[in-house]
Amino acid sequence: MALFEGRSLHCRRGGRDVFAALDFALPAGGALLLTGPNGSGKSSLLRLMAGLLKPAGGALLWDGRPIAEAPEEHARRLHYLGHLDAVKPVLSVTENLQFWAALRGTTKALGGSLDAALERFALTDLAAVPGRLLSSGQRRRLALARLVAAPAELWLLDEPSVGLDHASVGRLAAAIAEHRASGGRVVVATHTALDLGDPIPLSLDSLAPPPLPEMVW
Amino acid sequence: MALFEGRSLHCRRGGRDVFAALDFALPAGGALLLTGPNGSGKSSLLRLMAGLLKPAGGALLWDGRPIAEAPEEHARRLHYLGHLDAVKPVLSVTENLQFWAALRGTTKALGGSLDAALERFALTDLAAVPGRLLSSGQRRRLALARLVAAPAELWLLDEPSVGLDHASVGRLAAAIAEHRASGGRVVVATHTALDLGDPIPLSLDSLAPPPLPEMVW
Amino acid sequence: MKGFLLVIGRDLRLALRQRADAWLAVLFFVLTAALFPFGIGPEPNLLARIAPGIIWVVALLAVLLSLERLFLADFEDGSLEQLLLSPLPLEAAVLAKVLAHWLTTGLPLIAAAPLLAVLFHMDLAGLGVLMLAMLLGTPILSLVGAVGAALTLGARRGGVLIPLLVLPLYIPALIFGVGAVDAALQGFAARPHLLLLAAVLLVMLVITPLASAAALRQALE
Amino acid sequence: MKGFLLVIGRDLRLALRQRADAWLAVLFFVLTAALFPFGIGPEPNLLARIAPGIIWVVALLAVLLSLERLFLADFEDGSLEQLLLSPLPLEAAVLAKVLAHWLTTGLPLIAAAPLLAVLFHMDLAGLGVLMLAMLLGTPILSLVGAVGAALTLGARRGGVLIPLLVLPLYIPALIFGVGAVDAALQGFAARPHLLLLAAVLLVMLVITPLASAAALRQALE
Amino acid sequence: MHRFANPARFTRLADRILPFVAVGTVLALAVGFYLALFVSPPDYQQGESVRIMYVHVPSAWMAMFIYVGIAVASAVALIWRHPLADLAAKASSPIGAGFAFLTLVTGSLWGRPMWGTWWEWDGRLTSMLILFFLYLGHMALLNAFEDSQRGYRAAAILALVGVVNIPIIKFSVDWWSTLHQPTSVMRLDGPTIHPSMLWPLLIVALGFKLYYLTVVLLRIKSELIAARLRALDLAMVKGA
Ligand code: HEM
Ligand SMILES: Nc1ncnc2c1ncn2[C@@H]1O[C@H](COP(=O)(O)OP(=O)(O)OP(=O)(O)O)[C@@H](O)[C@H]1O
Ligand SMILES: Nc1ncnc2c1ncn2[C@@H]1O[C@H](COP(=O)(O)OP(=O)(O)OP(=O)(O)O)[C@@H](O)[C@H]1O
Ligand SMILES: [Mg+2]
Ligand SMILES: [Mg+2]
Repeated sequence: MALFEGRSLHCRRGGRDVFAALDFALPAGGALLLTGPNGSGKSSLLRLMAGLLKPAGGALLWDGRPIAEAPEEHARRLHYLGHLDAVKPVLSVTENLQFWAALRGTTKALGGSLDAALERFALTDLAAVPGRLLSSGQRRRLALARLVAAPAELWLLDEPSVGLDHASVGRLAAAIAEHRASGGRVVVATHTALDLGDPIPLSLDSLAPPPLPEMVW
Repeated sequence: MALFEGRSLHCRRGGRDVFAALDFALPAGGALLLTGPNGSGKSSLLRLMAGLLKPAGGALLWDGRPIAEAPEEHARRLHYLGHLDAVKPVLSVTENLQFWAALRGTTKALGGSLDAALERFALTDLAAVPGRLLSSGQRRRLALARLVAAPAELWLLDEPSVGLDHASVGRLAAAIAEHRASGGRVVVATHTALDLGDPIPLSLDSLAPPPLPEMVW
Repeated sequence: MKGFLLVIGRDLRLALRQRADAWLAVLFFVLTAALFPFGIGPEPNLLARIAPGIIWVVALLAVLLSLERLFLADFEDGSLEQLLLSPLPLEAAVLAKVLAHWLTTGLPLIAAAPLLAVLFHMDLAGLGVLMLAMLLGTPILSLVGAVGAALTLGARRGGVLIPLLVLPLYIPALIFGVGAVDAALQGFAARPHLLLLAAVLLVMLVITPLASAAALRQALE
Repeated sequence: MKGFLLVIGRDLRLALRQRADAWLAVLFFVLTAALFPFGIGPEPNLLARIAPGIIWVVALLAVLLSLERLFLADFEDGSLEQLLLSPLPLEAAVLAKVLAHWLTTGLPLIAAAPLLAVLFHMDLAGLGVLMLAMLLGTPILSLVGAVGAALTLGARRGGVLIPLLVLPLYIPALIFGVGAVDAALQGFAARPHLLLLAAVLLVMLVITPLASAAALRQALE
Repeated sequence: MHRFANPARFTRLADRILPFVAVGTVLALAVGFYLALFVSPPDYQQGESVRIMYVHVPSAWMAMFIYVGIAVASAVALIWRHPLADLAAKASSPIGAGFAFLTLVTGSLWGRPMWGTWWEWDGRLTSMLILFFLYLGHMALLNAFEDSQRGYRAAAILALVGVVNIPIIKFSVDWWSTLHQPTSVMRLDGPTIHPSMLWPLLIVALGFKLYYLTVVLLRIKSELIAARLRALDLAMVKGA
């Protein structure tokens, strides 16, 4: 079964080292929990995993193959949820979701999977509401709905529970559990309690905080 | 001792009622904790209290006087922390903080109070780092530092602990406690655990969204 | 291909939902052109003399400015990241967005050209060629401008502003475009100019997607 | 007053830190003006004839475009809310921002004017008056533009909307500005034109802070 | 002040007024155009084409009148926050733009026979063109926001800034057009025109005013209904 691993990863941002010599291995059905103080590099690591950032050193491998060799292929197998929600104010909740799902090519199953996704995050009665009217948490939930609307093997979640109320956090945990049960894997960076069952902990804390930047322009 | 109260507040956004007939009273040294599911109107209420939004009905009173009568005066006595951090990417952490503190007219004490504020949220060794290099949590901490850099009687905090690591959440709680001990008051909206000691709970959940509004503009 | 159409459809829908947008470029076009008589004076034959040049320069500005925000909204709300991670190649997405944009701004400009021709007392004999030239020219402007727009995104984090470096790239389109009209007005063949425009267009069709996509990738780092 | 200076200082510092914004206007000014010879042809006397008009129109566009960013950044990153809640009256803050903006864009334009005058073979006898007129005129442009910028905050594609709102209001400044130069070039007195410019400037100094502040308040609702 | 803020009451009032103004519009325009087209004499130098004036001039007047109306409504809306004033302003600007456009079109149609071109950069023509753009700006701003309330406020402020500027603009444009050699149009001036032409002119003008009133009332009503429908949509959305 394929393994998603990082080997001696080295990340530089804004001219300074964020972390170095970082290794991880994530089997199918596994969950990787990123913890660490602010600025320790959780978001950076997730962007590395998504291929949005290029590592300054080391490599990310999928089933032993460097993802750098086939970035499109890697992109197709992952969902990345950053700090931004990618919600269009003038499109309704459904339209917002539909576009991204359709882009993932799951048009045929659409009708069903869309409603299911909305249901999953209690957005059903907001379905017709334009994105601009959503509160911060509602918008976040819409972003989460993308995960289930179109299937993807690897979920990369950056503080997914930000702004969610209690009920919604529960729904998120359930969605993750189900995803993993069906062999999916997930990487989560969070500061708040989020039940992942048996996550593989990865603390970026250990890496000494970088000194003052050499070159601040 | 002055009392900060809201009387039968009515809030309408995007042509629809968010909450109505909401009352609260906040004595000096008190803490008001806003809870409620997504979209229940916590952020809206905080913007009302800051005077950024005008209530569709009801009134906000300070010491019995409607704040609408003297908005500038009210603005001077409060700190509002919304979802946005007001951090300039090209200014260093210190410069960012300094501007807002100076604008509050606390120039003389500045040197001291600035360092103290940075210290308070463990930003001291980031002091020279430009805002664009900050991680989400670091940026949030900088926004929080504004609260202590220049004194203000009323703190309005919208999900202040978003993106903060454990240590920082503790520091925030401590800052709030100290503020209250010196007679300050604070209103906090949050979904996550934040130790406020003995807050006055105000759940917006209970308020069922009223039926079709009569006057629809 | 499906993704390509999806993106076009979405951008068109966004543009139509906010009807104003489609009009703004045209209005800017007409308004800005209308400023020149105030600066230059109302003498009909002088205006007629410089009409083609003014119309082209203003069209060029209208496209450039409306394009500045081509990627901005998607960049700021995170849609661009998602687009980059979607199965659709970023190059295709770029092309789709540019096309959608041209449909909602380039075309209206061409439709408004006759109005300006009248306002500037331009000899209407040249009108046909003017519009034909714009039909070939405005897509060039959109394509070139898209590169600038993509480059600006990265630059927003306090770099130099690039779209101005794009302006010089507009000069060929400008020269051939005006050349075609002047030729027609003086009774020469406009054909060669138009062919040159077409050639430039083809080149840009190749360059733009690559350049823009590259710029967007680094903007998202 | 202290707050007023603080805001100016901050905006100047921001502008200088991200050189882009400071250069944007001048570069646009020069580059755009440089397009016209390509569109209109190189005949010196024709260019000289239209020089004042072109220079003014382009200056007007340059200011207009640089103004789009005047409040946008502060609006998007939450600084504007904080500014509104600060002890400094919002009207004063607006004036401070406009002033800082003019210092970083209006002034450079004036400095660049001689270059264009030469480029267009303009009779340098008029240069002094041109720069004097711009000294009075560009602040008007900044002030009027500020209202437009404030009104369109939070609007969809706000930036593109600004020209439509503002350009018509620019026309008086344009007319008097060009009038002054033309008068000087034809040996008439430029004084009345300049006085009219000054008058318009005063009116705008009153209107802008009120209108902009009102607009900003409702933008933050 | 807010007595008519209640949509129901306003609608009732409007329904009562509408029939009269509507009929009035038809009558005035019918009579006015009859006189204009058949009774009034052709112009000794302009011939039949002078009849365009009977549309041209009144619409020009309307275009100017309506902008002032919008400014007043805007002031009311900003000061007393009277919702109907917002709607009135919103309802007016397309009509004003329409009249300005009509002035431009009839004008240029008139210009064709008069001075052989569709357009002259004459002061009056030009300021009408600018007014037309001011209208467009007002309309664009009204519709530029997701939240209609913001559109109202912004547009109201713009309208007020606009009226302050219009005199300045008109003055500067006249100054400009006389500064350069004045294009010798508009030989016949309003006041000095013959009664047999003046009467139809005034009657058509009245017709236009009534037409404006009719359409504004109708548009406000439909706005109210639309708002109600939007509210119904939103009401189906429970907060969470
Ligand atoms: C696009 C072309 C034109 C436009 C935009 C235009 C605009 C206007 C405007 C704004 C007015 C009202 C001025 C006022 O009442 O203060 C007006 C009135 C008038 N126009 Fe024109 N005009 C145009 C062409 C013409 C032409 C070709 C003629 C005939 C030679 C003409 C003759 C008149 C006359 C006789 C009046 C009434 C005089 C008055 O009310 O003071 N216009 N026009
Ligand atoms: N800018 C806006 N314009 C119009 N309506 C809005 C706007 N922001 C929020 N709303 C509406 O107001 C209601 C309350 O929003 P608000 O942001 O106050 O909720 P909240 O309690 O802060 O939710 P969350 O916990 O998700 O932050 C929401 O249902 C939303 O539909
Ligand atoms: N856009 C950027 N450009 C350059 N450097 C950055 C950028 N974003 C973050 N950094 C730097 O990289 C380091 C790690 O940032 P990152 O956002 O990955 O931390 P994080 O673990 O996500 O922190 P948080 O818990 O606050 O989100 C930070 O110290 C910051 O200085
Ligand atoms: Mg992070
Ligand atoms: Mg909120």
